[in-house]
Amino acid sequence: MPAHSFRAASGGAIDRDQIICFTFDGRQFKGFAGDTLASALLANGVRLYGRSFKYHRPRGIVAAGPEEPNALVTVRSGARREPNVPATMVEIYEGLVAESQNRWPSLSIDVMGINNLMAPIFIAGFYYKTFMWPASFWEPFYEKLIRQAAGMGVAPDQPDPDRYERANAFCDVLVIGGGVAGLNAARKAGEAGERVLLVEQMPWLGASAVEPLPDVEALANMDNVTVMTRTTAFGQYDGNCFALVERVADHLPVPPEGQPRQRSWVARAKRVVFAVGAHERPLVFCKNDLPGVMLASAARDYANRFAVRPGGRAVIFTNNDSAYEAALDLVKIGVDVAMLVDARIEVPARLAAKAREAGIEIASGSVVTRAKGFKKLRAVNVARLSVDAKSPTAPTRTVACDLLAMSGGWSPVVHLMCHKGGRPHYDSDKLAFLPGDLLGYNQSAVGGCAGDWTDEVEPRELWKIPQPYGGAGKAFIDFQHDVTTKDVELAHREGYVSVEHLKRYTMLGMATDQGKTANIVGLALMAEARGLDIPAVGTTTFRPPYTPTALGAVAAGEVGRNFQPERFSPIQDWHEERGAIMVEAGLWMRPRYYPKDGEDIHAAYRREAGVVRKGVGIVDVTSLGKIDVQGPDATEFLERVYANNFATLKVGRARYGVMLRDDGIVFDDGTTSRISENHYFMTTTTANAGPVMAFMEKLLQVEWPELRVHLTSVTDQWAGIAVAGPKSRELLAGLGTDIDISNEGLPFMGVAEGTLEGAPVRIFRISFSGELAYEIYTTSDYGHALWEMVWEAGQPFNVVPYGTEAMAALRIEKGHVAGPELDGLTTMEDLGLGRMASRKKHYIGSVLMHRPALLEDDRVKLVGLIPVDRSLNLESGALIREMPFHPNDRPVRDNASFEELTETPEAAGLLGHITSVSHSPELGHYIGLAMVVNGPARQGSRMYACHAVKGENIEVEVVSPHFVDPDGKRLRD
Amino acid sequence: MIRINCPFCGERDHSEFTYSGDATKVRPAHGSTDMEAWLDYVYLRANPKGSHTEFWHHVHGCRQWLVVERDTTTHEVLNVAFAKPLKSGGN
Amino acid sequence: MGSDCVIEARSQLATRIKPGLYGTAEAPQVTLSEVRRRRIVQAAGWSDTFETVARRLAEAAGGTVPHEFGIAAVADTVTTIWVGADRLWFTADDPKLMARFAGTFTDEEVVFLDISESRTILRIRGARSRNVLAKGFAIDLHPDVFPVQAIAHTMVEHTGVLLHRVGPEAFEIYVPRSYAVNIWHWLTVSAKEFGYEVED
Amino acid sequence: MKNALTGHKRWERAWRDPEPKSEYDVVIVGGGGHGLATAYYLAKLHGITNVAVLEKGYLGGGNTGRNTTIVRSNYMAPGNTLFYEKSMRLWEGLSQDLNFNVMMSQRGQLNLGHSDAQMTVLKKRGNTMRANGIDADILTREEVRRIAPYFDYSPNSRFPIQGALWQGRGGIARHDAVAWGYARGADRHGVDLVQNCEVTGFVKEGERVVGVDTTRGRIRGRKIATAVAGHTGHLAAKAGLTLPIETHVLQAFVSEAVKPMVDIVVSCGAMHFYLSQSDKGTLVFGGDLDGYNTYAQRGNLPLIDHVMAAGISLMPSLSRLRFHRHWGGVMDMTMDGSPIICKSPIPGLFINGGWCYGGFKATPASGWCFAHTIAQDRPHDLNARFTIERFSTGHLIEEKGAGPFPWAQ
Ligand SMILES: Cc1cc2nc3c(=O)[nH]c(=O)nc-3n(C[C@H](O)[C@H](O)[C@H](O)COP(=O)(O)OP(=O)(O)OC[C@H]3O[C@@H](n4cnc5c(N)ncnc54)[C@H](O)[C@@H]3O)c2cc1C
Ligand SMILES: NC(=O)c1ccc[n+]([C@@H]2O[C@H](COP(=O)([O-])OP(=O)(O)OC[C@H]3O[C@@H](n4cnc5c(N)ncnc54)[C@H](O)[C@@H]3O)[C@@H](O)[C@H]2O)c1
Ligand SMILES: Cc1cc2nc3c(=O)[nH]c(=O)nc-3n(C[C@H](O)[C@H](O)[C@H](O)COP(=O)(O)O)c2cc1C
Ligand SMILES: [Zn+2]
Repeated sequence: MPAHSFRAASGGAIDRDQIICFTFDGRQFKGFAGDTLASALLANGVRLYGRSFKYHRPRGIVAAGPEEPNALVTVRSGARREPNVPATMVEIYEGLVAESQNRWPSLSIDVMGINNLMAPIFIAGFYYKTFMWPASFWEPFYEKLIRQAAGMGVAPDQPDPDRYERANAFCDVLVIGGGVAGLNAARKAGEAGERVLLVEQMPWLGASAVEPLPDVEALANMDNVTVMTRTTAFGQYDGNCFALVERVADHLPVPPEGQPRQRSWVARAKRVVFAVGAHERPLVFCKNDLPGVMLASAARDYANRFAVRPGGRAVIFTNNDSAYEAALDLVKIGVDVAMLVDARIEVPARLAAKAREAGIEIASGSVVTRAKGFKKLRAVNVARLSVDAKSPTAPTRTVACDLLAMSGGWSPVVHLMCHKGGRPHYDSDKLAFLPGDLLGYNQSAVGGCAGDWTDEVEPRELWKIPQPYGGAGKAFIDFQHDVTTKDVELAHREGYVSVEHLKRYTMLGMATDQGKTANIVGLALMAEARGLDIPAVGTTTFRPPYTPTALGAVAAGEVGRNFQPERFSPIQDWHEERGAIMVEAGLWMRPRYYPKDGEDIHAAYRREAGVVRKGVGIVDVTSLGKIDVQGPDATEFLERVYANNFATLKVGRARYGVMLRDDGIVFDDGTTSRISENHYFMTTTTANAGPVMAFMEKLLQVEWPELRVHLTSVTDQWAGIAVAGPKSRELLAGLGTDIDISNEGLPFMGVAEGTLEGAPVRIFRISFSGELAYEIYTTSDYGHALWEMVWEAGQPFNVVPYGTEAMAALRIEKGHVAGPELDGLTTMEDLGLGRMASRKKHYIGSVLMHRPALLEDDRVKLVGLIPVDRSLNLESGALIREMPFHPNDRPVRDNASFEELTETPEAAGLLGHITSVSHSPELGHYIGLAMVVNGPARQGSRMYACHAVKGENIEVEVVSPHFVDPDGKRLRD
Repeated sequence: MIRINCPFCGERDHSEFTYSGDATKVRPAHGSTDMEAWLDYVYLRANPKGSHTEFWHHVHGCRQWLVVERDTTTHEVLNVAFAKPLKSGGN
Repeated sequence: MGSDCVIEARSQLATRIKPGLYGTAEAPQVTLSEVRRRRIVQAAGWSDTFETVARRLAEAAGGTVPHEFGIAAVADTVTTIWVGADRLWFTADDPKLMARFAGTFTDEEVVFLDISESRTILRIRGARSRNVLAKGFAIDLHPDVFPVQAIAHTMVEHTGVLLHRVGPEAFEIYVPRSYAVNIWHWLTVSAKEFGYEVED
Repeated sequence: MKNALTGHKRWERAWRDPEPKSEYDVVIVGGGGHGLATAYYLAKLHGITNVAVLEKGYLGGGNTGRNTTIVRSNYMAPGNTLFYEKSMRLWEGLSQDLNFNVMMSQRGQLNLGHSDAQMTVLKKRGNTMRANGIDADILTREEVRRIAPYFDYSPNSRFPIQGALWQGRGGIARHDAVAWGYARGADRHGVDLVQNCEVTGFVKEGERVVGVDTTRGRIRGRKIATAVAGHTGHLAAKAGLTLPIETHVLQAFVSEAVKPMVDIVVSCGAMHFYLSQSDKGTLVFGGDLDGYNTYAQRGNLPLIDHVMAAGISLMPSLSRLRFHRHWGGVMDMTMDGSPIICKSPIPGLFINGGWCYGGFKATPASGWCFAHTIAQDRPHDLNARFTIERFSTGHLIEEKGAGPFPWAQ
């Protein structure tokens, strides 16, 4: 076929000077700038675009916009492959590669087309009623088969090379839709001085308008108006917020440098005008899915905008006025319009006269009963319709044609208006669902989407064309999901009669087009079958997105490393230079270990922790939550939030504190120091810094407003370094602060402020490792320098930097609880901290901690564990039992033993689990912390750590959780 | 996007705030040892369909705790106020 | 604090800010930089007295109390900003800012906190500043709504920040220091399509 | 398949559409999976057939019809472990029991761990399962990679995958078919399924609940049982009960249909994301709660952004794929994340609720236990812990330790 044989010599809004080459199914084609893939292929005479979902029937183009149900193609290749894109929405560019889908080996010979012959079993709901027997066949066999047959295109299998971003818009008026109505509304608002944002999904403004519109230019000259094309409003959310996606670079081979592929906008509008138009509906007759059958408005758009003749010889079929204009425009571009079939007995006089003038024969009171042809349309059968519209009357005429342009009436695009849960209102004159009272006080609808059109002669209600006697064959409602009139009948017969059941049983409207052209027809047919009127049946729910939207666009670049912010300490650069392996802790990136020549994590942390026990190590503790607590009532406040006593804490001293939730469970712990009379410096765990701060703010603002206390997060103000190990004091001595760090000057739990070469420092003599240790803080600007100085001062002592892994090893040896033990389920008593809890005061959680279950003796409690065979590893997450667990004890999937299993789970003998393990640098073997029923009473006994999944049991000895220096001598020396 | 009109900051997306549930629950006085009262405060919720008075914390803004009245069937915000009555601090 | 310091203060972005021209456009349409060494002093009081205390504070600092939460009061050497109920920030490029309040106030009236180093201050200026900021800030930056000296406590990239419009096309963003690398990265990526210059 | 080839004319109506009678032995409020399963087992196992299920909308139109259909039995809190395993075993024979294919697909479920802390919890979970006779495996990163090569294993990943808990018997089932299958089954035993019938209040005689008022008139019942996921709190309030429940929305998403690309079910707690591919080829996925009380079955953008970001961060090739619908369901979120199946303190009233976002998998066992509780007037061992009193006594059933914050469960 000669290229462009279906393109008129002139006309259209295409740029004939710019010829664009692209391929479809491997064949080269040419089009013009301004073409869509659909228009360019139509111009080249291509009629077949894909195979349908269930029956693999050949399919052509139906529409000219996003409502296209049929012509879904895959565009681009490799990492940029995109399946299931309507050809009507693809702008061609040089080198575009497009392919048809759901066919094998090729579009015209498709072996799955056999489904078409097997059609009777693929009818609605067939899965549910078949394949259960024999039971053993379902999964390995039937289900696999079904899954193989599923799906349309092939998804990309590589990371997306393109970028996406987010943007925010604010406006007085958001106008959605750049057709005649939208342009006009925008102009009016613009002239009134309002800030206007107009969005249009297509690349052009004016929608189907044939003549250039003066409003377009007027808008371009207004500073207060922004017009965005290629931008779809895909969802309405609360607060008059609309989600938009701007296709910045989809019409280009690749995005220009610095530009995203798509931009995800949120527009927050004081007022919104919906001007989104209406979708034309197909008519439902036998084989109405043949390539060559399309919507009249689409045929018209191809003719007017693209100067394309969508066929050589056309029949027009309508139940309303609008197709007359299409017929005339088709004639104008050189299509031979053989006949205009109008279902109405009375035809619109003015339009009919014009049509006849153009040489078009009008068959009034008639319908197309069947489309004929194999892979494309060759002819249609036309017959008169009985007055009651129940049957066609003989004789039938066969009219040869390769284009049938149909109009079954119009459906206002109410989708976006309904996203907040409203339902549209049915207008039985217009045969359409209209916005009705859907709209909020700050919303309005204009033009087609408001049902703002008048026909000379009322449309004739015609949801399906009755079949002539003996006629057979499918009449499609939902092209994309292959739903036919028979499916609706079946659903009705089986009792799936609510529209929602109809939808789910037949899959009507559940494809990517969401039934834009189909839903109303389906529910009208159900109404008819039930003998109800359409409003009584109602619509299904309209949900976002209005058109399918790339996940990437909505994620807007917050993927991979950017998924969440990363927080860094001021010392980060040093860690990076030293090759630290980082780990995330509550958004913070912290050094996990600093590998030395090929060390793995185990070797590294054992070495690091070992040095701390014998010499001195330093660790960056900046990420600990730090909260400045100030005010005349600060002491009273701390007394209330901590379970242990704070009233007696002296200035210059620090104390370990435990905080509970209202329900009596441990919330967080940390050290709080008294800087001056009314001034405290609180620390929290890294992970809980935010929640603790928020909770305390709530207490002050909401519950105890009488307390004069201010809280300020100073986590980012201070950089912190823990210096730990027997040589830590010597190291600090070499640092040159003006602080007395002798044991007397700065005893255990002492706090001192001073300076270091002019920089402010605070030194806390506290220890997480169990060794003589200090935490030294300076303001963040000097954090890096302080670290370097500490590092220098530590050189004579062979100081090492250590990471979170060694930190964990040290705290486990010391029996300090942390995240794995503070798991939101444990009480102070469970953690061995019961004696700390004040008995004299009231504090957060002090009432509900006395609920019976929280006081029971057989709760799990903290203990230490060591493997009896010291050479064995322990693993956290292992269960603790008195007996080993053998897989045969509880065979999987043994129905016979199920009744027995319905006893309490304690019957499985589970007495607890290991929370934390480490290789002990001090003891030279594995140790663990565990929560064990009645644990402390079991000290000295032997139990089993069971890795039931692996069938592994390790005999362990229950010991005190304090593996090193239980009396805390090292801390105080 | 629920838009919450913070009395300090103006109208903002709800993602700047954290939600903290029913604001009509009365916390027992500090020092109260009435177990039933605490259980009620911590656990029981009227969970109304319709107007709901609830806490939002403007955690990424001014860090004030707000009491917001919002319809749980439409998400419409009916009223916003500071949780703590203010005497100063801006307008 | 820090005024007589001999150790060098180091920016959180020490290794990230690399002066130069970036992006595609011939002439960069925005300029990015960091504001260094600005001091921030928080003064927080008690609601029954803060109205008068605030006035005295502003006087001591050499500034005025902003009469709106969303507008900074700018005086010669100090900018005053509301940051919460009964809370003000005084900011100045003066290492001795804190000293201006010394001796005059009791804890019964107000408590002070130097939080200068808890924020990294980023500055963006140029014709496309608003377009860049709109890629993260969900507030209306139109000059009628957010004029010069307007401030907003708001969120960008999941991070609570303070945004201050310091000129018709110039903004400062007070970012919690540990997030600065992240926000800087976002700014540079967002500015790329307009071309940008990084100034030291 | 015979019926298929004879034009499907012989499948009789799935269920009748009866007028409600004025009185029943048991009135079940809520025609979701749980209510329908309860009716089915009451009739089938306990011989109680004078039963009505009252549904305010259409059968299965609640969370049963809007959930992401993940079925698994990987719970570790005492009380949950065996209950969910009971459910799994019922699932395994359900299509045959109902003679309706619920398309139970035990393709395996992967629960990813992204940190040591998460791996510890997953191991505890897996070991607890295995010790109770439930299949479980702990996989290393390399093993996960073999099963699911399409996840992000690059250094670009913010939360690198460390390993996973694998339950081979986990999978998905067809949500609608579950509702329809139980409905058909119950109908066959004589249960009246009454749609478009909303319960608006309770009829009390003294302390006792003896009936309900509905939009289709008053219906008396010797026992009234609610299974109204998402509406338990405000419905119970009408009977005078205040519950430890808030109603929250969870959103779900479906992509365009594509050829098979993911043949397992995956959940990722660190990023709040889960995904499976339906037999139709669509990807069905979701994330966390929006986090505020609501009865509107829809959510908002921030959560949507987050779900998409998490999905792509886990599986970078999802970026160019498109979603074509998203929706929400409103659920009872309890203060400990676990359900309630019990005789309520009000005589005559039985409560089944508090399913949070995990009750689809529970459908068979929930119906089975609830039917037992109603018929026998006492709970079965399997649901003995699912009481309301547990909040006062402190015997909470917590998988996570999130505290008394429904939105954090
Ligand atoms: C998005 C989402 C994803 C989920 N994903 C999963 C998952 O992957 N796996 C899983 O196990 N669970 C999941 N769940 C949870 C699961 O869907 C529910 O727990 C489960 O379906 C509850 O079933 P049900 O029968 O109790 O409730 P529903 O199916 O909600 O049934 C309750 C019925 O009661 C009716 N009703 C309410 N009030 C009245 C009244 N006054 N009168 C009459 N009728 C009334 C409702 O209309 C409804 O039909 C998910 C939930 C959601 C929302
Ligand atoms: N029976 C009839 O004769 C009949 C029926 C319908 C419409 N009409 C006439 O056609 C004209 C329609 O004008 P109109 O402006 O109302 O509609 P239109 O169809 O001309 O314009 C609607 C525009 O909105 C855009 N749009 C739709 N949804 C969008 C979204 N979510 N995001 C961004 N853009 C979106 C479309 O691409 C289109 O350009 C009117 O003059 C009307 O009277 C006549
Ligand atoms: C597992 C599952 C798969 C779904 N797949 C689709 C689908 O392929 N297409 C579709 O349009 N909707 C799909 N839905 C969503 C339904 O259309 C609908 O949104 C959901 O049942 C909630 O009902 P509502 O939107 O009417 O409130 C699916 C729902 C579920 C639970
Ligand atoms: Zn605020």
